[in-house]
Formats: sequence, C-alpha cells, structure tokens
Amino acid sequence: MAENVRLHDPYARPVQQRTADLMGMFVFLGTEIMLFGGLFAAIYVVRGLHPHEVVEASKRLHLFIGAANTAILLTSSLAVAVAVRAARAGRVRLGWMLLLGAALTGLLFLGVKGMEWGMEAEEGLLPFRGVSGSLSGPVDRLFMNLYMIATGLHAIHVSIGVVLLAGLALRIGLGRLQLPERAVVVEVAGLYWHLVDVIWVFLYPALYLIR
Amino acid sequence: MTGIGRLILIWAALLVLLAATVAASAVLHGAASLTASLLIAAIKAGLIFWFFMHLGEEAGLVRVMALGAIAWLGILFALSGADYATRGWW
Amino acid sequence: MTASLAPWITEASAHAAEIDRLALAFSLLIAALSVPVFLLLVVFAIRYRRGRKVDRRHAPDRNVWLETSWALIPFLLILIFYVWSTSSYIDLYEPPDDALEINLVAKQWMWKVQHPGGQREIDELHVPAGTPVRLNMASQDVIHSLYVPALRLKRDVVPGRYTSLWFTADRPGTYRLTCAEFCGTDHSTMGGRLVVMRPADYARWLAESDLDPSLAEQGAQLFRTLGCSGCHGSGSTVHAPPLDGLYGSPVPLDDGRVITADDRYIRDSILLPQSEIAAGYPRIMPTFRNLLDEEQVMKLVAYIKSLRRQGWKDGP
Amino acid sequence: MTATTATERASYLGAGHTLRSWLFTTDHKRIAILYMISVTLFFFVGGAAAALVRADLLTPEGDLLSNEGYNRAFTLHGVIMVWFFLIPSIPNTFGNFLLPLMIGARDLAFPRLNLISWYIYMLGGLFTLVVLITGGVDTGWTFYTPLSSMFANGNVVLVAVAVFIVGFSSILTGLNFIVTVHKLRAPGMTWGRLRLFVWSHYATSIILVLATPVLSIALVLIAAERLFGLGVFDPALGGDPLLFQHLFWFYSHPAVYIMVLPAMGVVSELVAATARKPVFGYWFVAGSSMAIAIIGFLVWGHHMFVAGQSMYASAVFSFLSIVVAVPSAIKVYNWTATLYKGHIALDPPFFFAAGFIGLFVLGGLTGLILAMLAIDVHLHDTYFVVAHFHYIMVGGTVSAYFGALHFWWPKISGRIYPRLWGTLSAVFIFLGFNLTFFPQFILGYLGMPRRYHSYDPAFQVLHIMSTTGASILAVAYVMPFAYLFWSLRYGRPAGPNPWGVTGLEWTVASPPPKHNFYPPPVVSEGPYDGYEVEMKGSKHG
Ligand code: HEA
Ligand code: HEA
Ligand code: HEC
Ligand code: CUA
Ligand SMILES: [Cu+2]
Repeated sequence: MAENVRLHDPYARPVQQRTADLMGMFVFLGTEIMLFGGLFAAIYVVRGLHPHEVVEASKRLHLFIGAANTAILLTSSLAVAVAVRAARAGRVRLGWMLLLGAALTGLLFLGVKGMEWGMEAEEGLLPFRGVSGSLSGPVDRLFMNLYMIATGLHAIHVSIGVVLLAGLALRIGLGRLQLPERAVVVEVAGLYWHLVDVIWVFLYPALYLIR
Repeated sequence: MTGIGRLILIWAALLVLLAATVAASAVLHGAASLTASLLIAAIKAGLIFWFFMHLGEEAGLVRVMALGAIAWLGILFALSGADYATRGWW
Repeated sequence: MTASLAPWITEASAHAAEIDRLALAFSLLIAALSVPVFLLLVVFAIRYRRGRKVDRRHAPDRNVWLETSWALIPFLLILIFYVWSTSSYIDLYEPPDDALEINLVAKQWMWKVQHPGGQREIDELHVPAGTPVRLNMASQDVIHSLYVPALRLKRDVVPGRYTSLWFTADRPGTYRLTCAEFCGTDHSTMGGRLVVMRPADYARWLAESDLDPSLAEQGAQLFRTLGCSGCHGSGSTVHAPPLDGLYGSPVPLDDGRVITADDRYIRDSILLPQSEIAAGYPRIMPTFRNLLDEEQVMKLVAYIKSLRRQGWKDGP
Repeated sequence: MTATTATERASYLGAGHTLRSWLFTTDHKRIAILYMISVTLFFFVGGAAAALVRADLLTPEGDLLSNEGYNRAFTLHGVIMVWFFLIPSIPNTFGNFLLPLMIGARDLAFPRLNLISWYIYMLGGLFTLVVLITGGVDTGWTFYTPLSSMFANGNVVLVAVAVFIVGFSSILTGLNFIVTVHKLRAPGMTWGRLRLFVWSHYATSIILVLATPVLSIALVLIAAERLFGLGVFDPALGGDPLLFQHLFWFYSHPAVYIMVLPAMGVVSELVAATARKPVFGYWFVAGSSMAIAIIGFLVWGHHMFVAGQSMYASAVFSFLSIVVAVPSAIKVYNWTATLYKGHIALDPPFFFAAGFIGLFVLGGLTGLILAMLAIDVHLHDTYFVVAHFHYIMVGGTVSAYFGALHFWWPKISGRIYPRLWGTLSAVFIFLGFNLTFFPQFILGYLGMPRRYHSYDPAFQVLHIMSTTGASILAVAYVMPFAYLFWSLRYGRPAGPNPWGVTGLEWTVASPPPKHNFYPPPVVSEGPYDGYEVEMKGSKHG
C-alpha cells in the first residue's frame, strides 16, 4: 500500500502502524463481545429457569419488524464492506457515498426500532409508562425488561456507529481524510459496524424467536 | 476493486439465512428451536467475520484475537451452565 | 478474660472433628511446602550475599525435570486432600432419610424457627443430641447464611428457593449461631444460640413450649382460608389435580418432563404456577406470590407433605 | 539543594514545567507519574477507611462507628483499594513507565488513549469521592444481590457508575499494552527476549480486556435493577440472585490475578537484579504467567461453595482451583532457585521481594485451604478469608509495589535515596503486616464472621493485636514517602545504572530522555544475558 502515509509517534513503519490500528480495534471488539456476552448469559439463564413464560413473552414481540430490521442492518453492513474496498482502491466519491448510505440505513434501523418500542409501550409491554397492564406475570415482565436493556444497549452502539460513519463520510467528502493512504481508518470503523451487526444477529433469535 | 460481487453474494446468503431462522422458529420448539437459531446465527456471524470483516485476509494473530473473546465466552457459558444444569440433582 | 471461646470452637459433632483433622493435616502440608522456601530465602541471602567468597561455579539457569517435579509433586499431594474434602462435602448433601425436619426462615435480622409440632422460636434452635436434623431454610428478603462454628457448617439462605443443611450434633450444650453473609445494617447482630439437648430433655422442652397447632394443621387452615380447597378439594368442580399422595410421587408435566414432587416443586407450584404445569390440567391456578410470606408457604408445604402416602420416605 | 543536572533538563521531566505540560502530555512516562500520584492518593483514602475499621474493632461493641457507619467504611475500603488502588497500581504506574523502555519502543501503541485512560480513571475516582461525601454505600465490595439491588440504602447506583467508568480505564490500558507488546518491540526483540515483567503485564492485559466487560454489564444490570426493577437478580420476579454472583466472580476471580501478576513480574525482575543472575527457568516463569491468566478464568465458582451452587459444579471448581495453584508454585520455587549461587545485594529491593515471596506463599497456600470444599464450608465469610486475601494483596502486591518503587525510583526520578531507610521500611512493613493479619487467620478459624461491626468479647485480644499491627503498618507505609521526597531534593544523581544491572531501561539516562532511545535500540541478546557473562567471568564474589 501507499508509502507516503504520515506516521504518528511511536511508529517507524507504515505496516506496523496499520496493523496496530487494526489489532487495537479487534481487541476492543473482544471487549464488546464479552460485554454483550454477560447479557446473553442473563437472557439464557432466565429462559432456562422459566421456559414457558419466556416463550409466551417472546411471542408478544413483533417478529417481522425484527426480521426487517435485521435485513436493514445486514444491508448497511454490506455497504460498509464495499466502502472499505472503495477506500482501499482510492475511490473517494464511492467511498463517502457508501459510508453515508450505511449511516442512513443505520438511522433507518434506529427509526424502526423506535417505532417498535413505541408500539410495545402502547401495548403495555415495556417497563415505562406506569403499570403494564397486559403482562400476565412477573417473568413476562422480567423478560420484557431484559429485552429493553439488551436492545437499548445495542441501539446505543448503533447510534455511536452512525455518528462514526457519518463523520467519516464527511471527512472523506471534504478531503480531510486521504484515501487510499488512510484507508485503515475506514477499515477500523467498518469493523466496529460489522460487530454491532453480529451482535444483532444473535440478539434477534435470542429475544424474538424463542419457541 | 475486486470482490464486490462476492460481497453481494454473501449479503444474499445472509438474507436467506435470516429467512431460514424465522422459518425454523415457526416449526421448531424447545431445545431444537434453540439449537437451530444458535446454529444459524453462528453461520451468519461467521460469514460476516470472514468476508465483511476481512478476517480471511488477516494474519493468524489477529484472527486469534477476534476468536479469543468467543472462546472466553464459551468458558462463561459452560461453567455457569454446569451449575444451572446440575442444580438440585441430589 | 471472662468471655469464653467454647460456644464457638467446641467440636459439637463428628463432622466438626473431621474438619479439624482435615485442616490440621492440611496445615502440616502447608508447612512442608512453605518452610523450605522461607529457610532457603534466608540461607541463600546469607550464604550468597554479594562480596562473600563462596563457590558459585556451575550455577544452573534451568532444569526442566526439577521444575516439573516441583510443579507436580505438591499438586499430587494436594489431590489427596481434594478427594478427602470433597467426599466430606458431598456427605453434606445427603441427609439420612429419618432426619428430623425443622423449618427455618431468615429475615433481616432474625432467625425464625418452626418445629414440625408447631413450636416456634426466634434466634434459638433447640435440637436433640445424636439425632440427625435437617433444616429447610428460606429467606424472606436478602441472602443470609446460617453458620454454626461449633458444627463447622454454614449454608446460605437464598430468597426465592429452599436450601437445606443437615447435621448430627452429639454433644449437648449451647453453641453460637450466626449469620455469615453480609445482609445489611444489623448483620453483625443477627445471631443466636444452638441448644443441643439430650433427647429426653428435648422432648420435655417440646412439650413445655407454647403449642401452636402443628405446622401441617396451620397449613390445612391456610389451605381453606386461601381458597385452595375451592379448586383442589374433593367436591370441587374445577378441573384441578388432587393433592393427596402428591408429595414424593412423580408428576408428568405438559412439556413431557416427569419430575418428582419435592419441596421445591410444591413451593414453585404455589408461587410460580405457570412454570410447571401438570399434564392434562388447564393453566388457571393463580399465583400466590404476593399473598404469602415464606413462613406461610412452609406451612402449606408441610400440609401437602402430610397428605403423602403412608410408607413413602423423605429424601432421595 | 543539588542543582538540576543536564540529564535532568534533557529528560522527560525537563520537557516542560507547566501544569498544562503534565495534564496534556502523551508521554507514557509522564502519564505514569500522573497515575502514581493519583493511585497513591487513593491508597491513603482506602487506608484511612481501613484505619477506621481497625479502630472500631478495638472494642467488641464497636464504639467508634454505628453499624451503618462501619458497613460503609469497609465497603468503601474494599471498593477503593481494589479498583482505585490495587488494580491500577503496578500496571498503570510501573507498567506504563517501563513497558516501552523494556521492549525498546518510543511509547505505547496509542499514546493519546493512554492519557484518556487516566482521565477516565480520574472521572471514576471523582464519582467515588462524591459517593464518599454523600454518605457512602453499604453493600460490601461484592455488591451481592438482592441486598444491593433492592435493600441497600446507600448510593449504589453512583458507586456502580464509578466502578463502571474505572473499568473502562482498565480496558483501555490493557488494550494498549497488548498492541504495544505485539507491534512495538524493537528490532531483534523476539518473544523469547522479553523481560518477565513484560510477560506478566501481557498476561495481565489479557485478563483486563476479557474480564472487565463482564463486570461492566453486571453493574449495568444492578443499576437497572435499582432504577426500574429489571428483575434478573430478583427472585420475586423470577430472577436468580446467584446469576449475579456468577457474573461478578467471572470478573473478580481473574481480577485477583490482575492484582498479583504484575507484582509477580516485578518480583521476577527484583530477584534477578538483586541476585545478578538470570531468572531460573525463564520459559517456565514466563509460561506460568500466561497459564495463570488463562486457568484463572476457570475457577470463579470457588467463591460460591455454600451459596447454593450445584454440588457438582462446586467439585469441579475446587479441582480447578488446585490446578491454578501450579503455575504459582513454579514461580515461587523458581525465584528461590534463582538466588542459589547468586551475588545477592542486600538492598531494599531484595527485602521487599523476599517479603513478597514469603507472604504470597502463605496467602496462596491458605487460598488452597479455602479451595477445599468441606473446609471452606467452615471458613467461608470468616476472617480467615480476610487474612488470606490481605496476605496476597497487601503482603504480596503492596510489598511488590513498594519494591518496584525502591528499585526503579532512581530511574524515574534520577536520584538516589538512603538505602538504610529503605531496608528499615521493608522490615517494618513485614513485621507490622504479620502482626495485623496473622491473628485474623486464628480469628477466622475460631468462627469470627467477616463484615461484623460488633463481636463476641472472646475475640477481643486477637483484634487488639491486629489493630496494633495496623498502626505499625500505617507508619511503615508513610515512611518511604518521607525519604523518597527527601531524595528528590537532596539525593545524589543516580546515573544511568546505579544498581549495575542489565536491561534496556538501564541503558538510557536517569531520568530517561523524552523519546526514550536515540538511536532506536537493536536487541541481540536474551533478557538477562548480561549476568551470565558476568557470572562466567567470576569464580568468586
Ligand atoms: C491478589 C489477590 C488474590 C490472589 C492471587 C488469590 C489467589 C488464590 N485464591 Fe483467593 N481471594 C482473594 C484474592 C486473591 N486470591 C480475595 C479478595 C478473596 C475474597 C473475596 C471476597 O469474598 O471478598 C479471595 C477468596 C478466595 C476463596 C473463597 C473463600 C471464601 O469466600 O469462602 C478461595 C477459595 O477457593 C480462594 C482461593 C485462592 C487460590 C486457590 C488462589 C491461588 O491462586 C493461590 C496460588 C498460590 C500458591 C498456592 C502459593 C505458592 C505455591 C507454592 C508455595 C507451591 C505449592 C503449591 C501447590 C503446587 C499447590 N480465594
Ligand atoms: C486491595 C487492597 C487492600 C488493601 C491494600 C487493604 C489494606 C488493609 N485492610 Fe483491607 N480489605 C480489602 C482490600 C484491601 N485492604 C477488601 C477487598 C476487603 C473486603 C471488603 C468487603 O468485605 O467488602 C477488605 C476488608 C478489610 C477488613 C475486614 C472488614 C470486615 O470484614 O469487617 C479489615 C479488618 O481488619 C481490613 C484491614 C485492612 C488493613 C489494616 C489494611 C492496611 O494494610 C492498610 C494500611 C494503610 C494505611 C493505614 C494507610 C496509611 C496511612 C494513613 C492513611 C495515615 C492517615 C491515617 C488516618 C487519617 C487515620 N480490610
Ligand atoms: C383456580 C383454581 C386453583 C386454586 C385457587 C388453586 N389451585 Fe393449585 N392447581 C390448580 C390447577 C388447575 C392445577 C394444575 C395445573 C398446574 O400444574 O398448574 C394446580 C396445581 C397445583 C399443584 C401441583 C399439583 C400437581 O399435581 O402437580 C399444587 C401443589 C397446588 N396446585 C397447590 C395449591 C395451593 C397450595 C393453593 C392455595 C394456596 C392452590 N393450589 C390454589 C388450580 C388451583
Ligand atoms: Cu443475615 Cu447477615
Ligand atoms: Cu477467587
């Protein structure tokens, strides 16, 4: 790759700097996996302790909205993956457009999610808005609370990702980020976005598809 | 800029798997449903890791880093699962 | 010093004596493993201190066999203790069938004891010497831990489930009973006495204590006042399972599993009726979670237990 | 006052004297100093809480504090000592300072992240101080549910936030170290040439990165439980209180190795340096660090033997706890063997290292007693446990921290401190420590439960001994600060290698220049090879 990369402080060689950035991101993703891992442990323990109530509760969620959202997120992941290729090839315009597109699909995901939460709140499934009239027992409520925490934490990650991608698109579009020299920045942000996607891929069946 | 065709193919495969997991949930119940959904999610994650995240291209070490956390999660699940599974056996 | 350590440390059971033997033997092993290190540190520091003329030729910088052996030999030695202590621990989970069952409810910051005959006491536990006693324990609020140092035993009392502890105290006397799990402001005052009595004295004590109706009778009363009998009673029109002979028998559930109706199952049937549904019955039983405290649940369980078939024995 | 020397002006210390030049620095050495100051501060805050605890325990009735006050005192003592002192103590100060020097790098992989990590630490610390001022918490450092989630009346959410934040700082440090060790080794610095200090920090970083997030999520769940009745840990909603214990100990047991592995790294260096000899069995010692980091994740259930965990799971955890002791055994015996035929310099670093080994062995072996199921049923949650972990954490790690301070002080500050004073404080710390905590083993075996504000008068004698020891200990801990500060002004300049030992950090000036090395070093020998040459050359002393 390009040899005219600007090196920052502790680095002596471009490859060293690039792989260090990537490795840092992968280690960080490891911590994210552990973070959500604890949450999954909680979900599966509750499911194991109360198989029936959890199935009943899970049936109350909007399975197809969740599926649609999964598709949306997968699509934005595709956009990012292609954007990384573009960045490496120095295709500046394609690069920033794809990143912007990915950020917008991420926004769409958040919008759909928000709408879904609204519906669920309306149906009295979520922990806010006073008493939730429509839940039959404490375990259902527990499950919905977990659902709220898990999707909420995930949504926070998506929001961070949206800001990250949009910011990158802007910087590339304005020529503040040189491509392909600094393609690693796009790669690193992409890694984060893909992981947020992977987490959703596991959250979706863990919450919506319990039968 | 090569390999975009392949990325799109992967994306299509992911969508098919998504449909599969939804369908499986309609048919299967209990442990079978759990196994199917986890299996499909694992395949999807594998595809994303390998192709979208270019793990296939990285040096061995970076792969270990990414997979390490998953192995460690395995420890959490296996040993706390051992407790839950065998509680009240005596 | 007037205060005596006896209520804490006397070996009040054969198990306590065994733990002391185990701990003593392990301490000797600790000494064997650590004293050489201490001695060599001192000896080397003196012998090889800088400036002293001694033979330092052929100083080794590795020796795989040596290193492997000092990793493995202590490990194998400790494995002996592992087997010993684990088997002793497993015994703690296997109460004899004929153990005397006493219920115990922990709450911030007291212990409430219910004897099967209906006698109750607070922060005191009277038991007969030489008889296996099994405590069925539940907590009303946070985690507590019943600890009797003289028995070398403790077990956490966890809200939301039953835990149990059994022992045979064979030396009459009065011992300390404390709470070992931090449970809030007055944790350190949540204690009391374990009184081990000769069986005859225990019988007298039981007779002299003010008698409530037995636990099962109180449970029977609750069973009526709470409306359980409306569904489970013989004349009921609701399709609900009869509870006679239920305790200890296998129950087929509607998800295909078959489980034994033990204390936990009955407790959960009352508090979480939706989680395990008896096969062939509608899921209409309401939860009594918010209506009952742990003591009342224990009474109901005692009543349902009293309906067990004759000849069936407690325990696995 | 000795005038500042030319080396000092050219060093990292001379690279700016404004507050700004410190607060916005990205130099790992300066950040190490920032950490050193803040960590020491928290040590004294935590120590003051310990002083309250010990003073209160002088009388059976606990006349100094109320029940509530006592509970808050030991909770804050535990929280501050664990997360704000011991976990960051060695890695963030000496690790930060020395890691790049030892591998021949100019800095850590992500210098700005390093600074951010300090700010995050300070933010977490700020929250803790707010908690302290607004009355504290009374859950114990273990935050067991449902006490913490439903019943405790302190500021649990605020403490959870504080620990959550400081966890982030740990994660960033661990990440930085991992990438640094992988990517920034000087030419020729192969894995087999890494110093043992570096190996142990690498192992520590793995734990930091993989365990801390699980604590974070457990804290989030507790906060959610308190704020809107989430219910995962609440049996009344169908949750399971033991789930919290699993999540907490999945972090906290590995975390005890976060606290001890860096100390082991320090001791490996001190032993080699004071004996002027390569560490006996380099690969065994390096490998045992990695083994501890990995096996350490498999034993957390030994904190739950009487908690209602499955009997079978307990048996497995007990066995694995014995396995995890094996690599520690290797270290201890290898250090001892290193001294054999050495040229042992009886300087302060040696006394601290020897103190570490002795106290760690006792602490570790009593840990094995606790790992024995049937015995733990008796000893769980008694002072025996308190004694066990103070032997390792205070007798072990804090001694190693002071040992590191005495060994690298000339490098960090460029000045020599009076050796006699160093030796004296090592001896006082050792004696005071044993007087404080040995009686607690006895107390525990006699059945004195921990976290008790008032106790049976029968125990008073032992408690008085313990408190007396703690007073000696407090003085002994303050002593070094006096003569170390003194040395800053009046100490002789140290020169690059005052101890005459090997190692890259001793090849540069003291204090080290801003950019560490010029030109970048090229490594061609093993970590302790210099000594071998010296040894072969001399048959006698
Ligand atoms: C730095 C901190 C640290 C370290 C390193 C350790 C190390 C170990 N700990 Fe400890 N422990 C704590 C801090 C630590 N612990 C804390 C804070 C608690 C209480 C938490 C709370 O409840 O608040 C605790 C509690 C605790 C318990 C639970 C007690 C209870 O609450 O009932 C147990 C039980 O197994 C245990 C075991 C061990 C073991 C087996 C090791 C081993 O790693 C020790 C290995 C070391 C050696 C064995 C010594 C050297 C070896 C030799 C001299 C050679 C011979 C030996 C063999 C080959 C076997 N610890
Ligand atoms: C991690 C490190 C760490 C360190 C370094 C220490 C250091 C000390 N600890 Fe602590 N301790 C813990 C971790 C640590 N502890 C933990 C995790 C717990 C469990 C908490 C829980 O149950 O939740 C605990 C619990 C604990 C207890 C049990 C409380 C109980 O269960 O009721 C006791 C009792 O003696 C104690 C004592 C001490 C003492 C005397 C020191 C001494 O070494 C401290 C010496 C230092 C100083 C004394 C400071 C120096 C001098 C000054 C500060 C001068 C100024 C003084 C004043 C203004 C008074 N500790
Ligand atoms: C509205 C009717 C109703 C009331 C009131 C009721 N139950 Fe039930 N109970 C049922 C039905 C129906 C079942 C079987 C389905 C199931 O397992 O939940 C059942 C099951 C049980 C079982 C498990 C029996 C088995 O064979 O598996 C127990 C134990 C039990 N009830 C105890 C009680 C007690 C104690 C009370 C009062 C505190 C009570 N019930 C009140 C209807 C009721
Ligand atoms: Cu009850 Cu402590
Ligand atoms: Cu542990």
